[in-house]
Amino acid sequence: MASVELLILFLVGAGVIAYILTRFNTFLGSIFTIFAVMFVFVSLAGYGFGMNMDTTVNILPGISFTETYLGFYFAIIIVFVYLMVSFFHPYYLSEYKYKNSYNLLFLLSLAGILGAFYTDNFLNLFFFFELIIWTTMFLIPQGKSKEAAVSYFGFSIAGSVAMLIGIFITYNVSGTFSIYQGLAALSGTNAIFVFVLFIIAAFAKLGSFPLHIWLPIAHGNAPHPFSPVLSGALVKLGAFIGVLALIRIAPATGLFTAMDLPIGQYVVAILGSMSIVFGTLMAIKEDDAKKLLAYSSMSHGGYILVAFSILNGIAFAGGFYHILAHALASAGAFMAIAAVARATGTTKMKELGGMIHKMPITYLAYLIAIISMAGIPPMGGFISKWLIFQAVIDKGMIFVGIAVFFGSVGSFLYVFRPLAALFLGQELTEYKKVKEAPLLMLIPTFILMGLNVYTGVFPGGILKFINNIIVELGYTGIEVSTYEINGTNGILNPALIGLIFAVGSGIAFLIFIVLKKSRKVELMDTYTAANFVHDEHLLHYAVDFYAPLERLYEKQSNWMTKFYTALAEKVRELGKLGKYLFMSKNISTTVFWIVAIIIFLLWGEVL
Amino acid sequence: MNAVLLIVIPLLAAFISIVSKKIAPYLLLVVGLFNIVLLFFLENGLVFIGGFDVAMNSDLLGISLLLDTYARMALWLINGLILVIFCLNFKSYKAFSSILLLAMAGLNGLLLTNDLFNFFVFLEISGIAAYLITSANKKPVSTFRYLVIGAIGSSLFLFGVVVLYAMYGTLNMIVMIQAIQASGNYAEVILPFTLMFIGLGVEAKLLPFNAWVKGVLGHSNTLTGPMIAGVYAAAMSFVLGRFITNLFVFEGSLLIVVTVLLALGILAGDVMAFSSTKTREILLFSSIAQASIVALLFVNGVIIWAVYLIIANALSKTVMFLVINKATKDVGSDESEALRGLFVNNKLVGLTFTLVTLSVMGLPLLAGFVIKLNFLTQLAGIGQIVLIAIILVASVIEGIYFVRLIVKLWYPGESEISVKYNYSFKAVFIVIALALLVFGTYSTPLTKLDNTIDTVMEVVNNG
Amino acid sequence: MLSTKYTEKTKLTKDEIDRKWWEVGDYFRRNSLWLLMYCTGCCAVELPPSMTSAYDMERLGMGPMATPRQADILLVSGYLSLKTLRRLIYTYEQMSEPKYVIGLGSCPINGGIYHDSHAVINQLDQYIPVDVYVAGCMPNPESILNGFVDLMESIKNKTANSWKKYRDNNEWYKQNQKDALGEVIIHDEFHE
Amino acid sequence: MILNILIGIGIAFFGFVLQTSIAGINRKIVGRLQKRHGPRWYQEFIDIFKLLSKRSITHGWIFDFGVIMALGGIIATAMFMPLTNNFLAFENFDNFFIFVYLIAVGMLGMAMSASGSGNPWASIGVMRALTTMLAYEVPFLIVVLTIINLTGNSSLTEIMLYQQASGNNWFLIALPIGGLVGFIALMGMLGKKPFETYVAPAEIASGPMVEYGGKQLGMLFIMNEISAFIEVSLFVHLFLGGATNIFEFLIKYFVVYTLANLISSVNGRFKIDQVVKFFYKWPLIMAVTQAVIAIYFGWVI
Repeated sequence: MASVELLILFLVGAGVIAYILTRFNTFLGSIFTIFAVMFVFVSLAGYGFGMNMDTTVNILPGISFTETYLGFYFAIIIVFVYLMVSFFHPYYLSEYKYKNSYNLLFLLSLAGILGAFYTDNFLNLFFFFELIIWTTMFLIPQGKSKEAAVSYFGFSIAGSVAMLIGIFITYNVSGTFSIYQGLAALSGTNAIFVFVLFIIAAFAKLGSFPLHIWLPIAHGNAPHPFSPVLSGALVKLGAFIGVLALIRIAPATGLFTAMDLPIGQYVVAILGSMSIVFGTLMAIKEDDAKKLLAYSSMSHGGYILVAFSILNGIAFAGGFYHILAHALASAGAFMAIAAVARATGTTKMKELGGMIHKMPITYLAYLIAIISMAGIPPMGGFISKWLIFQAVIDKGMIFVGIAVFFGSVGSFLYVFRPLAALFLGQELTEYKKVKEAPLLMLIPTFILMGLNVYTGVFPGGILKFINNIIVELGYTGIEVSTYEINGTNGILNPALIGLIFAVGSGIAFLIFIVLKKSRKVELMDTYTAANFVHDEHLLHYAVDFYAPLERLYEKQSNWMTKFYTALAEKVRELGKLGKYLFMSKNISTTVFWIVAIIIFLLWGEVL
Repeated sequence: MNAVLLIVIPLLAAFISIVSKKIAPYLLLVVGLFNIVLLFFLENGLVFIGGFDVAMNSDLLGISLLLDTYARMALWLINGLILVIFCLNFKSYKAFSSILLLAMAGLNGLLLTNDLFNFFVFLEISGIAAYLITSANKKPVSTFRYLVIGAIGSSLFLFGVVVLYAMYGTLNMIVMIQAIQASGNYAEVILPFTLMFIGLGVEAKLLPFNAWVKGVLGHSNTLTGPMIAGVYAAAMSFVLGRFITNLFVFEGSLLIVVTVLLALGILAGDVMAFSSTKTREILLFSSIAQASIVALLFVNGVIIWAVYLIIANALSKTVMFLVINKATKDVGSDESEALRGLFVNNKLVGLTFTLVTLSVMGLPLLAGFVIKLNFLTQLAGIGQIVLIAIILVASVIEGIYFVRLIVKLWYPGESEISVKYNYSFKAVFIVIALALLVFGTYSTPLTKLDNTIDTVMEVVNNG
Repeated sequence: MLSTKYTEKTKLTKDEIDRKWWEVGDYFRRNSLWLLMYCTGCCAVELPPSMTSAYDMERLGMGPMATPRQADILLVSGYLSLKTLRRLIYTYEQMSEPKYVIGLGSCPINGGIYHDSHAVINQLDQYIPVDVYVAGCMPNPESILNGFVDLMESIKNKTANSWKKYRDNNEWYKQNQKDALGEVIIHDEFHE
Repeated sequence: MILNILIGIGIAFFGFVLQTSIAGINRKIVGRLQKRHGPRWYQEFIDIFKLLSKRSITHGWIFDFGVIMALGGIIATAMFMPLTNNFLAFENFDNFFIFVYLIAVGMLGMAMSASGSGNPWASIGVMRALTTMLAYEVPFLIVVLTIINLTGNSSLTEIMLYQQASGNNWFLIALPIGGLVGFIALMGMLGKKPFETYVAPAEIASGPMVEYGGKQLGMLFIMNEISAFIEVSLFVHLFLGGATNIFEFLIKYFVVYTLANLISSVNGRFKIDQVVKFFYKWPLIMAVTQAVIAIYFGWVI
């Protein structure tokens, strides 16, 4: 099926069917959901790459679609993440309080995603965004914390509202709600206003500093199969708005001649950098594996913003590639954590250990995902980081450089934390009976592993597609052949790196295998300075992993949380003040206001 | 058939019902149905009962009614809602049927009248009915406060009317509009308009004249909550809309003051709701904000979407107050903490409540979204970006507290609570939620009407 | 003149190959002996001079190591109380093979001045096998280094086979250990 | 292609031999510095082969897998390293970032394997190693940012040629502050005192290495030597103008490594948070100063 409209209607219908099926049998309903999403993915992949989707609208009133490379790129990534995650549903849903509605809302939000990326109308865009927000908002409280939904919704809605104000300014200026005509008509002060508003929206959705507070709360507390969607897919909506603002609007502000970059873009890049640094520092400190990954999403959001604020093809290529790479990596990592959480019932790293011995495949999935996340070859994350570094260095952005390098090295630290504390280390007694995730859950795991490697070894095809987007946005694409990527200051051959890595590992393996076989000993049989330690927990180093480093900034680490708590408290106090001023039990207060207003008016006009 | 029947028959029924208490409830049902049916047969136009003649130029005192699409929509809503609310409370609040008849007469009069003095009379009639209705709260002090503030408001209104009469020598609204247009002196009408605006503002829950609301709605039950927050609020908004669009001339500092007051009302209402933990307070403060938005829309000439907003709000608030007040009655507390897990065993009610709330918040697939988007578009069309920003910022706060409330109600706390809703409640909830859902996804019928549903200016221009 | 007579090519058996490799390994092993110093006794004070500038153990390729996994030599300096013996055995068993044991001073030989204490063992080789003893109370650095050279010699001569002995006579050693220490039920790391 | 790979393997092997010998010589030098005789210059080789000949223990598959990944990653990295202007395995692909990030695979493998041993000391050592990495990488990369921005190319060969073309105006001289930062960072990379925090034998029982003996430890030694080769070569190429022939390379290499080792042998050890604080204070400030001076003002000597 190649019609966007029909796909959306199909998803709505499928949602209803899934609701009914889930009501009778959770497993059945979830399987149906998998097939529904798969159908959408296949249709999208089958027709979308060639821009062959049918965008005519016959049934839905007031909605119009158009096909762009940009929209399709986002849509296919997000639908893919949805598809991967849906494989997890059969095993998780039965625990949830309102499991019937889970699949319904899941599919509805996917319908929203399709609409949002295919529409060419601002009001439709807003409509679909809001749809996504509220459908997903109801999924979150099915997890651990009920308050998480509020925080997620609050920030998302704030972002949407900022965007909507921007949309209306655009409408006021241009008289049209068409995205492309509208943005093209902006100029001068209006453009700056809309730019700022859209950037706020992008930051809120992307969970970037300073609008990031919701990210760990929502990701950390969402249902386990939903966290990958949040991190891998939904925050990318922010990137989409970011692209609209940074590239499509790109207001004519002053220029930093040193970097040949508009001030607006530079400010965004700096904020993105702060996002990287804060995300990294907070992730290093975090104990909950899911929250840790959430902070890492924040930091990666920063990379995306930095990439899109450097106005040239190579940076855009990096940004777009990073969106893909991070979606795959974070989905993989979150899903691995989800599998562990299903088996053990916790995501706190200090309570876990040695999961590798029972869940080796999950471990591998996590390993590959984090290698990509840390930007290490031969995984996808390296390609995008390499491209972004090229652009940053080429522009000579020192302070942004500090942030991107810090984030990149810092990511080694935080991604290693779950690896060491959760998967490796001593095998804790309470998890000795844990089993590997069931086969259905391993399918997406394997697919994601494969794709993480594929994106890191053969990025040529994808980058060629990204070039289409860049050209569509009005910039020149990057030079890329099947195996080589040509950056501004260097050539990269990811396939060669992959090959050489294989050769190196082969040599190492040979050395290993010809030498004498090792004697297998128990994990507890370790060097303890000849002390007898008989409790795994005592030999497991998981609490406050980076304690010496954390100590350096522990005082500063909750500033933003404090700020937002204080903000909420201030609003509440304002409300109390309002009640005191206007809602008094004393009638004379009302009379006072009436008299005051009349006097004010008469004083100004008549007297 | 004459529009005056809409007023006279309820009034007559009210008198009869005092004589025979037993038939009163059935009388109300019959009269309500009669009114709704009658509305189908009535034709648009002016009705003169005495005093004024058709040309409206000789006698300056009299009674005149105006029925147009605007009034017709309002009347349907009001009569229908009263009927529904009464049906739902048929058992528990039978004794209030004559009062409701009185309220019906008064509100119908308010919406139909074309005469300022009669308007005052109906204001008083409906006001008295409202005070009596709120006595069902069993909070006499709050009711008394409502009464006093209401009296202040209506006397201010009357004072404004007196001044206008003194200036233009007429009480017929249409004639007066013509006269004001002819004189074109805005400065001299500023005093009466201010007074009238304040007088209406008291009833329409506009900040800062609405101190009574907290006492009245904060202790409301299944009758008073929907009646005051749904029916009365809608009726007063309609009336206010008519006055603002046609009679009042807001210019200069008056416009600024009014706009600031309304904007403040939106923000303050939502902020106050944000700081509340009691469910009923949340609802009532949110309706303050909504009332301010409606008034703001009328000030900016966005009539049709304001009308839809009034209707949607009246329906939504009816559902919300019914759900919450019933639960409060059964649980014995309206703290949102105490109501945790209300919907665990009432999934259907929960679903409808959620849909209705989403509509109030203006989220897609529901009527509230269509309405919000359309009125914002019209505001943007006239360049009111600041107002849009204010409305939207307030909607963020609104979203947060509503989501907080919904999540609380869906997920249980330590103790389970059991609240039973009977089928008539559920039926009403479903119908309203479905209506919001249908108009939210299929909005074509809504766009058929435009701002010309209010025909007063037409009448004025055509003489 | 070379014989033209056909001689059967001598094919080395697997054991012989292993032996040859072992000899090669022995060269490396004896030239790179890493120590794990079990320094609970007074003889430990003689080790710093033998390590530092004066006698410079490193020129023999020797050096201290941090953990038993990395070390080749377990250097037992002086007396061993029963409590430390348990640790010593634990440590010894953690070392990778081939591993050697050097007993320093007279205490590991016969108990030395503590021979009549109830808390001290007298003969170390009852519990773990010892390759080289360095006698003296305390042995001076020269004799310690001499002991090391002796060990190297015996590795070269394939006589440093204590680790094999421990493997082969494991039951005997275990019995002795048990007799000395008794069965121990361990509750946590502080109470045995 | 196969020839190139063979050359690459040759380079990696050469790097191993070179660094192991120089490390042995340096042991001798340090011995002399301490008024000792010092070991034989080939002692390092003996140590490594001895370790390979021993029978080790293993703590499970990840323990071995990590070691293989570590050595494999490092060998792969070394295969990209140019020795001189024109002696390298894969022309044009000696991108600076490959070294920084591919070397991380090796580090990750080792960290993984160490943590997989189940020994808390190992995890603490890894934690310290990663923290140290976080400390020294950022100032170093800022200096490299300056260099790449100036040369417009991130290929090591091109950077070498750039320096040689401008009359052997080495970046150590052209960017003196940056050069100093680079050297301090190199000390951190090599794990020389005072940044030796993550090994700290007396404190955390040699950190990540605590559970290794036998062949695994031997392989990690090889890995360590090759990674030292990569790090020192990076410094030579980036700051000392690379080398036109192999002898020049050897000399520069020897001088740099020996200097680092000499400084190391007269220093104590920082605590881990001191390392972080140190690097984020002076080296970072210096690196940024250098970058601003060089990029925005264009003042390059």
